[in-house]
Amino acid sequence: MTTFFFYVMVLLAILIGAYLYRVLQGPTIFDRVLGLNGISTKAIILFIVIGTYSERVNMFIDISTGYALINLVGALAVAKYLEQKGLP
Amino acid sequence: MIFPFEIPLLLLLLVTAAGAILVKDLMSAVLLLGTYSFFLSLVWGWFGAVDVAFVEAVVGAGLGTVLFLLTLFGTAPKDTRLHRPPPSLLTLIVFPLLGFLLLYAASDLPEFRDPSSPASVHISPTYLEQSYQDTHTPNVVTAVLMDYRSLDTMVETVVIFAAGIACILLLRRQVK
Amino acid sequence: MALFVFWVLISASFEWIHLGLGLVFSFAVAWINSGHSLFVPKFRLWLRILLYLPWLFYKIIESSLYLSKLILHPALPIDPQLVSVDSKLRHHAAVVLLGNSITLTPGTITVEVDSNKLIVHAMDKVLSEDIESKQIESKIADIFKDEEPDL
Amino acid sequence: MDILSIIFIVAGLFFMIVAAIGVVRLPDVFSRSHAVSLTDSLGAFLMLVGIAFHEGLGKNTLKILVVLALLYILNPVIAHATIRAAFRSGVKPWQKKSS
Repeated sequence: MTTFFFYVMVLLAILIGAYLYRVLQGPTIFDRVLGLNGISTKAIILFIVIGTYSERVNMFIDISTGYALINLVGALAVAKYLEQKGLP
Repeated sequence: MIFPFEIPLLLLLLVTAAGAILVKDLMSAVLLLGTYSFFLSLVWGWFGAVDVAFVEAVVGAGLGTVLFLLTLFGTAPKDTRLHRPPPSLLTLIVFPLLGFLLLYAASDLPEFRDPSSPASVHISPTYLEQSYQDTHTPNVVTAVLMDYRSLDTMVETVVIFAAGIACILLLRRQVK
Repeated sequence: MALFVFWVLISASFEWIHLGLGLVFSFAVAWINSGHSLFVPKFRLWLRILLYLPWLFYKIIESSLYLSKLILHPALPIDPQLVSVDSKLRHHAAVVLLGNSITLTPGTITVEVDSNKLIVHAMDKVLSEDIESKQIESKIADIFKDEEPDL
Repeated sequence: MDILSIIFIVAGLFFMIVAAIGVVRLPDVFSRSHAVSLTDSLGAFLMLVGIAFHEGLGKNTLKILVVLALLYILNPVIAHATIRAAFRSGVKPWQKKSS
């Protein structure tokens, strides 16, 4: 079971790479914001999987809760900025 | 634990940092810095330093991004595109040399997770065994930070407080 | 109140000192922010929303499978289009629930909301017809059928 | 119990892989956001439920469910905000070339 979780972690890291490609490459700024959103969702899940892997979920789950909330604040700030400023 | 998981995370970190330096647009650089903080927080989490990871996520990814955006919002630059001059010859020589020196120095350090290194022979066990009796704090990191090094932490807090007051004094609006 | 439940859930410790602190702080935060709360749901409404969630989940699975098929298809046969929907819902909360459900369902996303008119971006003909057939909307109208209209 | 959780996690991973392929392949912001919402809604749900099965009943499972509910409430808000910003600042949706 532990090795299974380890492979899940490596696979998630590779998937984050795909999103990172979109963040780096994205033609418009909104692509980058979307990629950031996807990365943070992945990071939340990756945190919980790391916690399960090291059998200390109770510590890691608090961070992932915080992550979800912070992600909301950041993305809303970016969206509001872009809505008022228009495309750079 | 044969394959170290930190290697893909570090690769992602390197790619993000290089992207944040090389990207042509100020907004995108801000977003890439946020991504960088996410990855750094993942690395801390993987090493087991959960509170550091939490601080990194809150300050780096959340607060840092919002503050950068507020700065962009307040200064309202006409053109957020960046123009970089090509690096000078001195930079190209000095920085690889510095990196090489640092790596050379790091090769002298004891192996990571080595049970017989000086740090894990007598410092860490002492803290681990005695911190609860000394301070009655369940978390060792908190015990070190708040009890053994409490004066240090207090003065750090004073410095940050002074910086905050200075920022408020500089940025406040004059009410007529 | 809801904040207090949230506190208990995230701290997950049931000692008296934690419960007391949580109670004080959640009421303080709720009292500071009380100007914003427009909509206080009643118990029967919560029950109906809970009963609505499994159906929404079924919709999510159905359209997820469809969207996965679209993405994995080698020729990428997508036909994105903007659809404008006039809903008959008469509540802010109902429109919010409708927009959230549409966005949560893969393949369709709410682009713009103007009181009760929504612009929806759909990935395909099939998905946009799914929006126009107004299944989700009639379900939500059913949920909110005996509330006071406020829109 | 372990087999059940493995099944759930593998299904979640499948949806995440599909979403990553979609994020790389699709042509514009609007359709890419669909792929991201695919991960958010179904991939995260399946993986977190799988991990919850692995944990068994207890405080941790409760907290995992709290994270799941947070994801379900917050992610549509984020996607909608981003897409509305894109729409209002005048990004044209990609259209299929009319033959």
